[in-house]
Formats: sequence, C-alpha cells, structure tokens
Amino acid sequence: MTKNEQSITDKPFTTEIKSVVQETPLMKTYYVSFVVQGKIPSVIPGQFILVWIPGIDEIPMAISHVLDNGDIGFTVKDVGEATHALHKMKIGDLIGIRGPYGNGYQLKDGFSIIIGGGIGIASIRLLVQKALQKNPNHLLVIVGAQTAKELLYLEELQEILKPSQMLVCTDDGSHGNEGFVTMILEKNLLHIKEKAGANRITVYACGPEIMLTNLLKVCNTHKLELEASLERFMRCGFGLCGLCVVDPLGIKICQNGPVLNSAVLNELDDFGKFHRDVTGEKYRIDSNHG
Amino acid sequence: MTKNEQSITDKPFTTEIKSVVQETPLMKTYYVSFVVQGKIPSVIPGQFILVWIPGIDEIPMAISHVLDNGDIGFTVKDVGEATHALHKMKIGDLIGIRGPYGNGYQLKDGFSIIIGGGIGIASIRLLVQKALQKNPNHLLVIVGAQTAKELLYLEELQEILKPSQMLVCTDDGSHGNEGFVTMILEKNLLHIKEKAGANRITVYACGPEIMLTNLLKVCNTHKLELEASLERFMRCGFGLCGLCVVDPLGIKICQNGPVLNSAVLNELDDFGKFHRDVTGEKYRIDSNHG
Amino acid sequence: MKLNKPLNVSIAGLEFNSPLILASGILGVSPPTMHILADYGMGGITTKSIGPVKRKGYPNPSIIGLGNDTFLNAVGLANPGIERFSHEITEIKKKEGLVVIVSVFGDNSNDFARTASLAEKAGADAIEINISCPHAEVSSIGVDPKITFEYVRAVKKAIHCPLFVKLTPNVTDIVKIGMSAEKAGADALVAINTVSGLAIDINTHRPILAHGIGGLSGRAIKPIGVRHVFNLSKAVSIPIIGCGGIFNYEDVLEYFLAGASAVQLGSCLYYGYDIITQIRDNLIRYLETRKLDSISQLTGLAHHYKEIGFDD
Amino acid sequence: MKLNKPLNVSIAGLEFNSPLILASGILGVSPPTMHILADYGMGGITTKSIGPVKRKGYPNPSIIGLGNDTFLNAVGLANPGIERFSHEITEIKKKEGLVVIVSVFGDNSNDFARTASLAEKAGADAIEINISCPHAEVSSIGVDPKITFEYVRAVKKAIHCPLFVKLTPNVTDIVKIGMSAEKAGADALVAINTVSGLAIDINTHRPILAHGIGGLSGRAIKPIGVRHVFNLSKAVSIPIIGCGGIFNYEDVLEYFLAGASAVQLGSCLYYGYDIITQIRDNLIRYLETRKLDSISQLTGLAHHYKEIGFDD
Ligand SMILES: Cc1cc2nc3c(=O)[nH]c(=O)nc-3n(C[C@H](O)[C@H](O)[C@H](O)COP(=O)(O)OP(=O)(O)OC[C@H]3O[C@@H](n4cnc5c(N)ncnc54)[C@H](O)[C@@H]3O)c2cc1C
Ligand SMILES: Cc1cc2nc3c(=O)[nH]c(=O)nc-3n(C[C@H](O)[C@H](O)[C@H](O)COP(=O)(O)OP(=O)(O)OC[C@H]3O[C@@H](n4cnc5c(N)ncnc54)[C@H](O)[C@@H]3O)c2cc1C
Ligand SMILES: Cc1cc2nc3c(=O)[nH]c(=O)nc-3n(C[C@H](O)[C@H](O)[C@H](O)COP(=O)(O)O)c2cc1C
Ligand SMILES: Cc1cc2nc3c(=O)[nH]c(=O)nc-3n(C[C@H](O)[C@H](O)[C@H](O)COP(=O)(O)O)c2cc1C
Ligand code: FES
Ligand code: FES
Repeated sequence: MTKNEQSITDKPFTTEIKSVVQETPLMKTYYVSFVVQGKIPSVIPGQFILVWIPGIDEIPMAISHVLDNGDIGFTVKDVGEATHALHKMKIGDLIGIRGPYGNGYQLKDGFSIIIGGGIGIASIRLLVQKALQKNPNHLLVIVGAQTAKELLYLEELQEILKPSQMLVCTDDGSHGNEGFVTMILEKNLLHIKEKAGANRITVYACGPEIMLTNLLKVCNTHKLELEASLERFMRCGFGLCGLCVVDPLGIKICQNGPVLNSAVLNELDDFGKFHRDVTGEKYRIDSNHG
Repeated sequence: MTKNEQSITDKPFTTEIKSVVQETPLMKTYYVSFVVQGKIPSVIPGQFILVWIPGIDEIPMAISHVLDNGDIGFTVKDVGEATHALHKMKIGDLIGIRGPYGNGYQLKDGFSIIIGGGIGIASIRLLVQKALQKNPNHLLVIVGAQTAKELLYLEELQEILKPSQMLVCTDDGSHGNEGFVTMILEKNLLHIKEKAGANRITVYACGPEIMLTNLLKVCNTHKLELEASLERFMRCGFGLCGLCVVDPLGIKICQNGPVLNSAVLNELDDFGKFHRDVTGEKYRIDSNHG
Repeated sequence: MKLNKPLNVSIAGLEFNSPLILASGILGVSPPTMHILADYGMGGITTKSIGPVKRKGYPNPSIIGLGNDTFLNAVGLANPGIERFSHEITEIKKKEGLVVIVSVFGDNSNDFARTASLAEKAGADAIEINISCPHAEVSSIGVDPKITFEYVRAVKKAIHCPLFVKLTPNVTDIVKIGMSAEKAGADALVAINTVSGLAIDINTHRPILAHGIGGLSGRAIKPIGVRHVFNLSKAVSIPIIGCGGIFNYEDVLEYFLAGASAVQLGSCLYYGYDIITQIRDNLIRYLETRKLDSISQLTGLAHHYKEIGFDD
Repeated sequence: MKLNKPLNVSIAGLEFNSPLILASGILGVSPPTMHILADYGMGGITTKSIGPVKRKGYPNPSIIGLGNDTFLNAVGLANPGIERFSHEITEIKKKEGLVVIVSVFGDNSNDFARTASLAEKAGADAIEINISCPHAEVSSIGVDPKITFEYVRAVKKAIHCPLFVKLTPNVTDIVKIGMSAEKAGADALVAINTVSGLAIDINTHRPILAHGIGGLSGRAIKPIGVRHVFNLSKAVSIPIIGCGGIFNYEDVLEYFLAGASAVQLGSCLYYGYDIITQIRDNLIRYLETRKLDSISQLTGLAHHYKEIGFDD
C-alpha cells in the first residue's frame, strides 16, 4: 500500500493500557484507546500496529479487536523478552502505538475459509467478524493450536459461529480434531466444495510459517486462492529499512504485506525458508541462527 | 486572518509574465498564471500578493484581475527601483509570486461607496465587480488621480458602470471634477443618502494615506462605515517580522489587513502619521526619513 | 494570575509569569504589540536584535515559507540601532509583569558591550546576545568557544542585569560553546537560533532569498533544538531556554523534558496571537491532570531513562 | 534506454544511466530488491553500511516518522558484517547497468580499509565510506578534517575502484572536511548524512528511540543538504552527490543547481518504488521543455546569481 501523504501515526503515541484479558495461559489481550490527533484511524482486518514497550522494545502486533468507542485490542503471546515484559504490564501502564500498518486481508466474494493457528488466530479475528456480516452462509473457520488450553477466543468463536461454520483441532487432540489445520482442511474439502457450489473459494490464514507453507501446497493442489499473513522482523514498519523484505519480489511485509496471496507466495523463494535477522542477514528458518 | 495550516503558497513560485498592458503612462498591468501545486487559490477583492523580481526585490501588489482560466493580474505604478525594474520586464520573463495574503474587503449589505485614488484603484477593481453583481442599484464608485492621464481603468469602468454609478475627479481638473475624492464624496453625500434610504452606507477605499485619513474624518462626521486598505513596508507577508504592524493595536497589515475598518482606524495612532522603515524604525510619514 | 502559578518560572533571578517568551526577530519592534503578546500569555519578550548603529539588513525576499510550518529567512539583522531604539525599550518596559529581554549584537566585543549597556539603561531586564545568526557576520563568534568566551565576558562586564547567550546549532559541538559561555559569566543559554539552509528556484536557477543562504526556523528544526538542549543540559548548570519549532504545548514539554527551564516562541506566531494562549492553557491542563505544582519539575526528566542495547 | 540519455551522468569514471542512486541504509540488503529499484529508475544503489563484523545495532524503536515526510532513526549500523554480506554484493552486481556502491565503516582505519577491500573483491563498483552517522561512533571521524584525511587515505590505498566519502551535516564547517577528503584522495563526496535530532515522549518522559538521539532524514533536512552542497561545490573540484529530503524532481534540481552531479534517495522510498519512476520521468520532461541535452548542464548554476544588497 503506497500512501500519498505521511501519516502522523508513524510517531508512536503513548497511551494507558485500559484493560487486560487473560485469554489462554500464554496469551493476553490488551486494550488501548486509538485516537490519533483527534481521529480514529480505520482498521482493515489483518493490519497491525507497532507496540512500543518503553525501555524494552517495539514489536509488531496484529489488531485483533476494534471497539465502537475507538479502542483497539491486540493479543500477545509470551514468547520472549518484549512479549514477556508486556505480559507483566498492568492497567494504567503506558505503551506506545503506531500504525495501523500493512494491507490487511482482501475479503472476496464467494466462499471463505478462514484459518488461524496458535497466536495467528489474533490476526483473523476481525476478518471472521467481517465475513460473518458479509456472507455467513459461505464461511468456514478453522482454528488450531498445540493444546486445548492455547485455543484463542474459543468461547467467543463458538458463540458467534454456528457449529457448521467452525472446525477446531489441536496437535495433541486435547480439543476438537487431532492434527494440523491443513489436515482438517483437506479432510473437509469435498464437503466444502459441495457447499460452495459454483462460488470461488478463498482461504485466509495466519499461523506459524510451516503451517502456511503446507497450506499453500494444499491450496495449490486443490486450486484454492490463498491469502496468508506472514511475519518478518521489523524496524520501521513503513518500507524504509528493508529488513522485512521477502525475496525475490522486493515485497516489504510491512507495506505490501503482511498478507500475501497465492500468486505472490508461489513466487517467493524465501517463503517458509528464509528470514532476515536484526542485522539484515538472511538465514534459513530451520537453521540454528541466533 | 489566522490560518490553520501553513500554505505552500508562502514559497514564491516563479512563472512567466503572460501579458503586459500599459494602462497609463506610469502604470502597467501584468498577467501571470496563478496555479499553485495544481490548485487555483481563491482570491478576495483587496487581497495582495508578494511579487519577486529576481535579483531586485520582492514587493506587495494588490490583485487587480482574476481571469476565468486562473490567471491573475496586478497593476504596477513605476515609483522606485523594483517597480521600475518590473516596468522593464517583458512577456516570458520570470517573476515569483506568493500569496494571496491579507483579509480583503468585506462587502456588506446596503449601499456601497467604493473609492480609489491613483494606483489605489487597482485594489478596488475586483470589489467593484463584486459589488456590481451583488447590488448594482446601491453602488457608487469614485475614482480620482492627479491628472486625467493617470486615471486607471477609466474606459473599463465607464463601460461596466452606469454614469449614475460613477464619479471621476482629478487634482488638476483635467478630467471629471476638479478636486480630491473626499471633496466629491462630501458634495454628493446628501444625494447618496437619499438613494440609500434606510440602508446602511459603507465606504471602501484605497489610495494615498493622506486621502484615507481625510476620508476617515468625512466618514466619522457623517457616520459612514469605512473600510480602507493601508500600505506598510513588508518583509514576510505572514505575520512574523512585525514591520507592517500599526500601533497601538498590534495589527499586522499583512495578516489582519491590509483592509481595516473605521472602528480600528479610529484607534490607530499610526494612521496617517507613522510608518516603519526596512530597519523597523518608526518615522513620521511627513518627515524627511530616508 | 492565580491560574498562571504552575507556569511561573524563575531564570537568573528574573520571575516570569509564563515560561513562554517571544523569540528575537519576531514582531519585536512595536511596544504596544509586545504588551498585547503579554496579554495573550507571554511571560517575556525578546526584542529584534539591536546593533550599535542603524542597519538595513538584506533586501527582499528576506523571509519565505517552505511549507509544513517551516520558514527560511535572511533578514540580516536589520534594525534601527540602539540609539533610536532605546525609547522603544522604555515603552515596552511599561507593561507590568512582562520581562523585557533586549537582543544585541555588534561588529566587535566593544560594540556588543556598549549596545548592551545602553539597552540596560533604557530598561532591559536582561540582555540576550546574538552570536548565532547563521546568515550574518556574528555567526563567526558563536562557532568558536574562545571568541564566545571573549564576547560574553566583555558584555557581562558592561551590564548588571542577567546575560543570556543565544547559541547557534550550526556547530560540531554546541556543548563546548555553551560551557565556554557559562564560564565567561552567562546567566542562561538560549538554544537554538536558526539552522543554516538554502532554497533554490528551479526556473531562475537562483537562491530565492536575496541573500542566498538563510536560517531555517519552524517545525523542521524542533528535533534539532531538542537535541541541543538535551546535550547542553548534561554539561552546564545555568538554565537553558529552549527555542526552535514550538507550535504546541507538547513541543514545549519536549524542550522542558530535554532540560529547558523556559522556551521561546518564534515561527508559530504565523498563526496569530491566539496560539500563545492555546499553548499556555494546554500546559496548565497537562500539569493539572498530572497533579504537578510547577512546570519546572519537568526540566531535564528525559535524562533519567535507562539506556538499553543488545548484548552483542 | 534512449529516453534516459539526458539523465546519464558520469562520476569518477563510473557511468550511471540515471542520476538517482539509492541512499545507504534504505532497503539496502536484498539483492533482488536492488534489481527492482534499478528497473524503477535508479542508476545506482548504495548498500546498507557494512562493517568488518556482524553488528546488531540498536533495539527498537529504531526508526520512526515525525510527520511531514520527516523521519528519525538510530539503527546503529546494524549489519551482517562484510564476510557474510559479500555474496549479497556479488548477487546485487549481477544486474547489468546498475552501479553498485558499498557503504563501509569500521572501528579504526584498518577496519575501514579491510572492509572496503573485501567489498571491492565481492564486486563493488565504488566504495562509500560512512564517517558521518550521527548516532554511532563513526561520527567522531567525519567532524575532524585530520581524522577524515587519515581514514580516506587508508581506504584509498586499499582499493582500486572510486571512493566516495559521505559527510555529516553536524559540523561547523563541512567545507573543511570535504576539502580534506578531496586532498586525501576521495573521488566524490556525498552530502548529507542525517541531521542529529531528538524526539521525547511527553507521557513517559523518555526519548522515543531506544538509543535516545537519532538522525533526522526526509523533507525537513532538504534545505540543510542543499546549503551544504552549495558551499562544498564552491570549494572542491571532485563531484558531489546530493542527498537529503528529496521527494520530487524539483528537489533533485535544487541539488543539481547547488552543485550536485547526482543524488541519493532515501526517505522518499516511504512512498514505494513508483516514486523513483515519477522523479525520473519528471526530470526528463523538465530537460525536454528547456531543450537541455543533459542534466549535468545544471550542476552548480545557482552559483552565478548576482549578489544584491542595500547601499547602507
Ligand atoms: C505483522 C505481524 C503481526 C504479528 N502479530 C502478533 C500478534 O497479534 N500477537 C503476537 O503475540 N505476536 C504477533 N507477532 C509476532 C510478535 O511480533 C513477536 O512474537 C514478538 O516480536 C516477539 O518479541 P519478543 O521480544 O517477545 O521475543 P524475542 O525474544 O525477540 O524472540 C522470540 C521469538 O519471536 C520472534 N520475533 C522477535 N521479534 C520479532 C519481530 N519483530 N517480528 C517477528 N518475529 C519476531 C523471533 O523469531 C523469536 O523466535 C506479529 C508479527 C508480525 C510481523
Ligand atoms: C498591501 C499593498 C498593496 C499594494 N498594491 C500595489 C499595487 O497594486 N500597485 C502598485 O503599484 N503598488 C502597490 N503597492 C505599493 C508597492 O508595493 C510599492 O509601490 C513598491 O513596493 C515600491 O517599490 P520600489 O522599489 O519601486 O520603490 P522604492 O524605491 O522602494 O520606493 C518608492 C516608494 O514606495 C514606497 N515603498 C517601497 N517599498 C514598499 C513596500 N514594501 N510597501 C509599501 N510601500 C513601499 C516607499 O515609501 C517609497 O516612497 C502596494 C503596497 C501594499 C503594502
Ligand atoms: C524572521 C525571523 C527573524 C529572526 N531574527 C532574529 C534576530 O534578529 N536575532 C536572533 O537572535 N534570532 C532571530 N531569529 C531566530 C529566532 O529568534 C529563533 O531562534 C528561530 O526562529 C527558531 O525558533 P522558531 O522555530 O520558533 O521560529 C529570527 C527568526 C525569524 C524567523
Ligand atoms: C533508516 C535509515 C537508515 C540509514 N542508514 C544509513 C547507513 O547505514 N549508512 C549511511 O551512510 N547512511 C544511512 N542513512 C542515511 C541516508 O543514507 C541518507 O543520508 C539520509 O537518510 C538523508 O537522505 P533522505 O532524506 O533522502 O532519507 C540512513 C537513513 C535512514 C532513514
Ligand atoms: S519493517 Fe522496515 S521495510 Fe518493512
Ligand atoms: S510583513 Fe512581516 S509581519 Fe507583516
């Protein structure tokens, strides 16, 4: 997404944490007011913000909630230094926000399969809401996690979705089907195609990169369009530092992503294979790079 | 006039002189295109621009013409170095423009008496047009100059105005009535008041400061509202340098003027008495300050 | 004036009823205008820089806008000279509660001293010396610690009121200059003057300002000013008056947090007098919300952050 | 490529098919991206500054926007180190017609020289040395004419390709530094690197960047860059590459008129790759309208204006 004028929202503004919700043992949702210079920026599902934890770090977070009063929420998984520091913060503590950044998902006509794995469910939450409003009859949501405990927003999703609209799986089978989301998808594809009829089927997904690469294979095989949200290390968030670039298309995950479609993903040598670290060095995801 | 956002028009943009019209032996009108960053700024009668003559000076000029294609014109009297240099410039030569600046005349309901003296007629030309459109029956234009030759826009004014709408005078009687505009005004006041009936009468004027001070006296005596356009030395044009300030009200002629009304003029110790020179020093207009 | 209490600041023994001070060269010639500025919320005013004799400065264009609240000027220290300006100082001084700072300059240190002394006699509460205008000869003083020392010392000897020294950002190390001024007897530092800059017209191929190079002011220079105040305040113990690109109360707070004890406003006057009152009222609101008694409590707070870094 | 003819420039014997060069530190790590930039209209690219060893730089926030197309960064020379980066240089070099400039730095002059030499071996067409990053240790080199001389000389000895020296604006006299670099053998100067600046958060009272002070880039610094190029071009005879705040073709022209022979683009990439093509096409249109054969004819034209002044 190329802008015409620089937004003042590129400067982090600090604001108090208004509330914190413990979603799973490792995940918490934080709510803050999102009024920048008197205006509420509009948010597209799949867009993210950069969250500044003063004295610690600034990290990308998908916007998972947009409230009517202009507050937004994001859900954080405690995986390292910055997310751990966030997990220790309380209501009233100050954090900095800038954004929203990125393109977001482009919800298309036809049948939508929305897939979230682990903390990736945070990225698809707003999309599920939007899809429900747009075409509730042509929607299937698949969520997965390692264990039942780490299934994000499970109750809420079960409330807003009909049983027929939702499939759940866990790696260990502690809730829903046992197995990965890709397996569940393939298992149900025939049934979905029947339901979709002549309608185009699009898959929207966020989760670990290994899940996304497997998903791309499935989608390619079955000729489904995929829109997947990727993660890369970021500094600027607006297309200058180049750390988030995925080769060989010169695509900046912060600006042209984080959501990429099949056509692009199929061209990406880096997808599922390479990241760049904080120094800009490229490394294999499966290597022991530190 | 206080703005909310700085206009890019504060940076002079150079543009070619598109045409030149010799109006009187000492006065020429210059036409230039006035498209700033793709937009045509809107002009209020009485507003001015700063005209940069590269290598020479930058001087304030009333906008006297606004054409449909966005071109504007201004009429220059050859009085000194910069105006003389301008008079030597030809079609195709580059000059810089910034603006429009200032408040302009506030055309009110009721009967309008519009008075121009000498080059001051340039400042009221657009106002005459506007007044003609608004209320042609309640309009009187009085123009004066030292001699017949220096009567600006005479033919044009005679074309657009009915004889009953216009009075002309010269100091030497070489055209129209002999005498100053103030004298003509007083002579005709009874008649004007009859015509105006219950309507409020406002006088709009531009000309030498001595004409304006006399005019204020006449207006005060006869309880007419006056809007007069003043001249002061200028550097910035937008309220920073303070050279154009008239005491004791802290009024910046470039920003809060050049048009001031009776209420303000009556409070001004400086009016008709003091100017500031290029150094910021105050001097009596009638002194030999150089 | 009770409302103003939290905004009272004291600098070099002078009491300001507002930390907002008019910057030199902005509107600073008309006494009634100075009084009006006080009514709108200025605690002090700095006059245009005044020299020993009348000086015409540079021709127009001498002040232009560049968009985005940024300006470029080369007025060239145009001024009526101290002789003729003295009665204006006396007039300005008539406003009760308004601190009057007269900015002075000259061709040599004697000129500076004599002009400062005359300004004090005319009623100045403090003298600010301009050794920092980037487009005039005085710029060669403020870039050298030794020459700065000499000039500050000379003026300090000639006057009894507080002496403010206005620094240029166009130097490798502003801290050295500031420390030198402090050692020579400066009672406060003002940072920053304009940043040297140039705008060229692409059609005539000429610099737009008649003088060529000019001084940048306004929004573009705020981060530069804040940086200089931050660095200075680590090194000197005299108060610092922040200046450069202040357009709202947040900008004022940034300067205070960086180490300023008061601020000067210049280019923001583009928006008229009301902006002063706006800034003042918003500052009061900020302090009230945070239950702070005085804006002075904020001075230098940004120095106490914890440095972070990767363990390389 | 006929269309590009008027935009061809030659610097230190290197032929650029466009005067637009990517500035160091912007997107400069991915070889395919560098090739894409060439397709959009860049005649050359400068890599991220590369040091002798891997370096993590400063934590986030390390790059923020300040509004009005102005940015503040303190990345702190994060880079993979020349060893691991060499194969990326070789990759970048594969694009025909693209001039590849590798920016290098180090802890001492030997480091600089060794890194430069390795970069040349990997395929660099030219070496740019970064002695000017305002928020890292290298800044102490570029503020001193003697140290600059020493480092430039050391690198010059170690390489065979042209050497560009990137200057900092954060100095009292950039001309002295530039002349020193020229004397030591620099083949071209790049001006300017970022301007030192600081942004403070008014709620947490902390500098926003993790490092504290950072470097300003983007629109705010354009008049500063143009001024430095103007002054440098009066004093040196090697070509100058203008840099700082270029967002449109007018900005490019200003730098050329001030004395530049090419320009570097950095912050404007905020608007995506298309801005390069836009600038290039508008430059061609400008030259065509004025019947100019080559953009090089504009270099330095702003120096020939007539000085004016009052007869005081
Ligand atoms: C567009 C986008 C949206 C994201 N949305 C969410 C979200 O909604 N919820 C959530 O919990 N996480 C989200 N993330 C991931 C989140 O940014 C990282 O988990 C976080 O940065 C880790 O920081 P840390 O200091 O806690 O971990 P570290 O100690 O830095 O490392 C822990 C792990 O996190 C990864 N990581 C570190 N920094 C980044 C970074 N800047 N970008 C990507 N990965 C990183 C590392 O590979 C490492 O394995 C998102 C990432 C991106 C790029
Ligand atoms: C708001 C405004 C609108 C104006 N509109 C017009 C107009 O439409 N047509 C026109 O011919 N003139 C107009 N003027 C006056 C015009 O600006 C001056 O005549 C011009 O600046 C003289 O420049 P010079 O170098 O030719 O004369 P100089 O050699 O400078 O001096 C000649 C005389 O002009 C006066 N003068 C010089 N500079 C200025 C200045 N910046 N402002 C005011 N007076 C000055 C001096 O008092 C002197 O007596 C206007 C002035 C103002 C303030
Ligand atoms: C038109 C103009 C004239 C100035 N004249 C002077 C001056 O005479 N003496 C001085 O010390 N500073 C002068 N300055 C600099 C200001 O006092 C101030 O330091 C600078 O503008 C930065 O503040 P700002 O960004 O708020 O304008 C002038 C600035 C402007 C814009
Ligand atoms: C995010 C970022 C990183 C930068 N990194 C470097 C660097 O590693 N080496 C260098 O010499 N300059 C670096 N710079 C400075 C740019 O090369 C350029 O000199 C500066 O940004 C001014 O140009 P601009 O206004 O077009 O961005 C960096 C600038 C930015 C914004
Ligand atoms: S995060 Fe810097 S380019 Fe994407
Ligand atoms: S011309 Fe500068 S304040 Fe009016």
